Amino acid sequence: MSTLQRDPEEQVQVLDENGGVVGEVPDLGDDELVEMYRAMRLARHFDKRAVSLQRQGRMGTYPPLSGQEGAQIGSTMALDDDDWMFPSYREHGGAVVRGVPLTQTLLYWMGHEDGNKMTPDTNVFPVAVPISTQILHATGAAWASKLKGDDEKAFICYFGDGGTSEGDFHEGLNFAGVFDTPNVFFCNNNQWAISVPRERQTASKTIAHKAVAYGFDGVQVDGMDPLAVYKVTRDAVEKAKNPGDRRRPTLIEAVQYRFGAHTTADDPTVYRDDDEVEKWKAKDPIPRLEKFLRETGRLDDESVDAVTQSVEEQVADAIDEAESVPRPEPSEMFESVYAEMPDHLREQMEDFEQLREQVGDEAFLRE
Amino acid sequence: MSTLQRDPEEQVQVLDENGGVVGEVPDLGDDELVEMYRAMRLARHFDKRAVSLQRQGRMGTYPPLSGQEGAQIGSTMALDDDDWMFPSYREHGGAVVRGVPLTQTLLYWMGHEDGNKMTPDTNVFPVAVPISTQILHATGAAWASKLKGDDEKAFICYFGDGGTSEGDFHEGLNFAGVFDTPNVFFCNNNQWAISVPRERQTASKTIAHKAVAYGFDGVQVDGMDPLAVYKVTRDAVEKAKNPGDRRRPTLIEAVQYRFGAHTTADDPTVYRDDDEVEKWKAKDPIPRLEKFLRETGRLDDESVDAVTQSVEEQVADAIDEAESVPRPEPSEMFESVYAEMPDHLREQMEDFEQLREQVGDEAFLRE
Amino acid sequence: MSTQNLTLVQAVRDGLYTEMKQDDDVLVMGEDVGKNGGVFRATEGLYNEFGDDRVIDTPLAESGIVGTAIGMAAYGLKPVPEMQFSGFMYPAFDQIVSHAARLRNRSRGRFTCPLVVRAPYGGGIRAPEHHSESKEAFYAHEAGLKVVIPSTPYDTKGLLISAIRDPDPVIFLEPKLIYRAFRGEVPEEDYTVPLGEAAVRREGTDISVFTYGAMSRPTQEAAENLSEEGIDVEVVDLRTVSPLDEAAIVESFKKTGRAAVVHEAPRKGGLAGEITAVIQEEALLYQEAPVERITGFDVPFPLYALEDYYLPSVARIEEGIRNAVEF
Amino acid sequence: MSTQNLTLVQAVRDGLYTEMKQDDDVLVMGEDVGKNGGVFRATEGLYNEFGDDRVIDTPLAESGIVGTAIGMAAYGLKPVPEMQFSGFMYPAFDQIVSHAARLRNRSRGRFTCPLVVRAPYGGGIRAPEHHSESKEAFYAHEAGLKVVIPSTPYDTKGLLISAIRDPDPVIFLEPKLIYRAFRGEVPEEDYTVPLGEAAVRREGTDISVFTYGAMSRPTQEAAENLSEEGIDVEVVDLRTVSPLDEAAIVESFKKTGRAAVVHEAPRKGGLAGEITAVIQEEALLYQEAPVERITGFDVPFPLYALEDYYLPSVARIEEGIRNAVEF
Ligand SMILES: Cc1ncc(C[n+]2csc(CCOP(=O)(O)OP(=O)(O)O)c2C)c(N)n1
Ligand SMILES: Cc1ncc(C[n+]2csc(CCOP(=O)(O)OP(=O)(O)O)c2C)c(N)n1
Ligand SMILES: [Mg+2]
Ligand SMILES: [Mg+2]
Repeated sequence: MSTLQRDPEEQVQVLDENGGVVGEVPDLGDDELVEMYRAMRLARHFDKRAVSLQRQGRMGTYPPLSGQEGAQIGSTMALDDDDWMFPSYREHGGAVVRGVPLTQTLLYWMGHEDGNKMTPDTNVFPVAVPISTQILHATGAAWASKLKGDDEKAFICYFGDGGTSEGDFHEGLNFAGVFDTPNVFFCNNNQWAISVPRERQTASKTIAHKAVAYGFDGVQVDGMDPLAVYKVTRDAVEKAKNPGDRRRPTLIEAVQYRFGAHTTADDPTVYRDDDEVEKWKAKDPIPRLEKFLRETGRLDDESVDAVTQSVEEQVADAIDEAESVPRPEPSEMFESVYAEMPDHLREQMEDFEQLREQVGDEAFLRE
Repeated sequence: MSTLQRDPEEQVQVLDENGGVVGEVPDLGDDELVEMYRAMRLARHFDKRAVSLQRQGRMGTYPPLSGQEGAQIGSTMALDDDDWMFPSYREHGGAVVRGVPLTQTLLYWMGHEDGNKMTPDTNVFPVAVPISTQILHATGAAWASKLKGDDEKAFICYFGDGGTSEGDFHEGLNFAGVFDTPNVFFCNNNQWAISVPRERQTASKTIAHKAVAYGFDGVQVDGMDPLAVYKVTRDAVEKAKNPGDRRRPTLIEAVQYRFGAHTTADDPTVYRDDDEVEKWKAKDPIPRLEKFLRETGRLDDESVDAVTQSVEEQVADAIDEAESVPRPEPSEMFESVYAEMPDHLREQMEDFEQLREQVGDEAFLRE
Repeated sequence: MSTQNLTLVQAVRDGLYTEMKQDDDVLVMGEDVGKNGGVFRATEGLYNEFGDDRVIDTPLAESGIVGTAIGMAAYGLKPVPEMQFSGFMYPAFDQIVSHAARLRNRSRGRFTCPLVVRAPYGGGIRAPEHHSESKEAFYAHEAGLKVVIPSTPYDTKGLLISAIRDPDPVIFLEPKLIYRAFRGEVPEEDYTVPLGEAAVRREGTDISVFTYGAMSRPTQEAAENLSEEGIDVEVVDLRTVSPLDEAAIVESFKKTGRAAVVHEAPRKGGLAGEITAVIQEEALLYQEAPVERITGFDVPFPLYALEDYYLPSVARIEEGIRNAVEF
Repeated sequence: MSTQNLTLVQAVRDGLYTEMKQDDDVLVMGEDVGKNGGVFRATEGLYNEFGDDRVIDTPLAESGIVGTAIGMAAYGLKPVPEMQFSGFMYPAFDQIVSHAARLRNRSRGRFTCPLVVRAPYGGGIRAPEHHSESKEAFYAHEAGLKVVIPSTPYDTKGLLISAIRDPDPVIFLEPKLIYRAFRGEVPEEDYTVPLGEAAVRREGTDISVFTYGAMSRPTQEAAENLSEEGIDVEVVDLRTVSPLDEAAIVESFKKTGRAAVVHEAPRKGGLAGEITAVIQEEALLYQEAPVERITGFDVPFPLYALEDYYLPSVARIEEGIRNAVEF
């Protein structure tokens, strides 16, 4: 039976909090399972380093993801190569799996537009800052693929629990239901929208229930159980591509927790208790998968150390690379606004460049 | 048992298509039942005359309501005096019940802002043209009454099946669910949003189901059965005021049909079959209630004739009155924009009045 | 080239038809655009011709329409969403300004957004509230968008085809007052009128009047009337209000030294101010009188009993031009 | 009167506190305004002081926030909704322009809409995309709204109290670059600064420079620098950008005959154009040079690596003023 047809109040789980198997382990090879582990470790380590870069003034505001690796990695690993991903602003862990280099993520949060310039074969949409607006883009792209007869693609879109309150969430899922678009709507319910708790977002019993309003399946999954997330996402992806039957969208609610601050500009101690954080830390997806992998002989001390070392190196290299990229040329501001620069913009650019030459960069840069 | 706790797929009904009793008749006096009948007849007759005024060029675009009298009158009669009503643009039948004179409705569709200037004790909001935007106003006003401790008011808001697709529908109902506002959300599902059929609006099984997403009751009612509508609305109004328990909102889906065009600018034969129209005409709320009232001895030929005559007179008088109202003074354009007219606006008004004096009104008016 | 004698709204339809015929990626979507052919019949017959996959009736949700169209455009289609009236575009405002306008820039060209948002626009047809808006200034203030407002059937088809072929998002506002007010010769074949180029509708030496959309004709009428008083008016129809054809504006102004701008949009923050600023930046030394702003008033567009007083009439246009000439 | 030495954001908080203390109908609502005290701490402590019924954390939905606030205002409350950043106001755009701005006019005064939509506004704090918008021109183009942008702590509190007491909707944009950049004396008591009145920050005779918000200080700095070159600059801080204090603009301009406008918003369709138009309508004969528009560029606000180049810097302001003076 598919994991998708069930009461939206139930939660799909494969691993319990101690890594014990309580559900059907998805059909993944040993390499893939270890890769899943490594990707989560990489995300966690990247996150730690990014927060510290921000503290040191080497990066701007940054939204940490720790705690959410299970949902990010579990779901992105369930995608096929040609599938598309529509991230929010916190999806850098999943983005790596989809082929976005860490350097690019760093550049983005260092304030370079180039951070959003994915390679043409990376079907990852730019970071979406305005909440839930990306849902419509995901629906539209999925719909376009269907109209074009590209049967082999699914379109996953990420957003938060807070994001379900926006009108665009409603419109995006409603269009998807009406037009049977091959979407997987993936809600990272991390219990908080900055300081606003889940109960203040909606009186809906669960977020998964909201799918009822759009006529397709809604399913809750333990978002800190990467294997459960993988399974549910994989089922949803397959349903989206189902060539025999109607291709249908799915809403997945991945129940999880953000361990850290909303962004580096946020202080969560103002609005939530340490107790709560501790309770959720017991569900940490990384030790959970690690225990399972150790117990099933897929990991040992040595291989774990190797992973540790390799993710540290990878992140360090990415930071070096990102920091060696020069500040973008100011003229870049003007260059991609339109395919062809209109006269008034060219004039503005020329006046600006002339003044810059005259007075030097220092006259512009504030401390 | 309340009518509200039930499977949203069931439909509450009191009268069958022939006026036979199939449910519990609500507790209404004979006068009230006859008044309900008269109000529907008035709405129907007004509608016919309004369409013809438009055809004769005596009125602008007008949205007919025929077929929807059961929902309009059944629901507004279920309100208490102090309750508030937030109409869409098609609620003139219900508006009369709430104390809005027909003349005012006529003036509105004749292009006079005064048509929206309700008397201070008429708690009817202005006509809302942008679809579903009024839902948020209804939620906000209901919420305000709760915050102010005005326990004895319910706030009913009308919108269409098409209206459920807008983001504002979602946000309005979601806020209502979170803050337990005393709202009755009344969806006139008349099967069509102009030319777009209900199935193209949403894949949701019913519109009533959508309440699941907001954590409160959703109920379907036969919208062409005024007694069933009365009953369901009354229950929802009482729940909204429930002083003992939590005051909670309700979503009512009143299943019905618009017999005529969307507006006088619309030609429904382009998009729907006569068969379908005929099928729904068999459910006409007026003969249905009339049969019931005749069979229960509350109406006879004589009293029906009296009703006919009195509604004809009332509408004719209202038209006379509306047509005798002079065209508004052009300066009115400027006068209510702000509480106090800012300088630039006063200047614009003065320049305009000066020119008008100079060249005369004819220089402005197009044929 | 064979031509047809079309109204402006027929030219819209013809533009859509022509481009859909030759480019399978073009599709039309919106409320009532399908079987119903649009509430103004701008998409009439397209549903039968191209089917439900290319002429798509959507749920009633403007953000949904534009937002999904952005996703489609990024994926490689060329959607032409219709907003039923420009007064109902605001629910889509966020998607237009935060996304359509910025997708190219945000991704440094990796994703682009070749879509055309069409909307019937402006006052004068005795319509209900919100049906008579003219808020082109909102869109002209957002970098990354182009804003087109045609005034003749010929231009309409040619500009619409240009807009659809343009690699960037275009807001295409159709003055519904003149949807059927007159006919004009329109080639049956496909042709383009370039975006960003104004057209001189009438040459003159005393004053340059800049206008667009439904105001173009009363402005030309005023110009004719004034010529009898010996005032020789040049009428420049801007056609595209963003980017403005500043070269044409300045060139005309340098010739006449006086100017007026006619638009039905409200005055404060309207494009007349922008055009005035351009003129005095580029040609102050030629300026002999203040630029007259002959515009809608700074009030909500009134219900129809007063709409004729709101809209710039021929009398108001003449008066404004006289003021500038007699200054 | 006793005073406190407050930052601008503290003055916001103080204004809210003061008015909430004396008027039970005033309430604050929005995302994270409650326990968290707002992401900039503009509502800090108010939740503890006034409780959950008057300092309300809402679901994450801007149209919902403003739309319900409109209903509240019509019912008799005086809501002060916060938009977390002005770049996230667009989902509420429809409710603002189609309803808040028009409710009084639509109902000929039967219903009114006394609400204040507050939003942190403008660039310069190294924030992510969409967090640095300055699109006051959108709101200034809509009749029925007032638009306020303070630049000092004193004005902030006084203008905010005026805005809350105003019987019509006010868009209150708070330049977050200077939320904490400096402190100023602010009376503890309640007082008002009237809406619609500009303030002359520096008198001068050679040129009038009109500005507002975060640009007020670099403009004053530029003025000081230029005085060393012998250019005597008058700096007029508009404070309210709709309605504009046209009398003050014209009066200053008639004295100096030259002008510049400094704002961080993009140029095309920005308020500098409107101000230019007002000047030349009312005082063309005094005009000795084109009005310089020293503004943000017509590009999407860049990510922070380039934001300093986007924002008018003291150097750019000086250059612009020199251009106008040397014309
Ligand atoms: C339209 C919009 N409104 C407000 C914000 C400011 N904001 C950024 S993140 C956030 C909370 C989002 O919560 P949620 O959707 O649960 O996602 P999470 O950050 O928890 O992953 C808010 C209010 C925004 N980015 N966009
Ligand atoms: C925001 C918005 N978009 C589009 C329209 C144009 N319009 C007017 S009525 C209508 C259909 C409404 O259908 P429904 O909600 O089912 O109500 P009904 O008219 O059937 O009662 C449309 C699209 C509008 N008024 N407002
Ligand atoms: Mg969250
Ligand atoms: Mg309907």
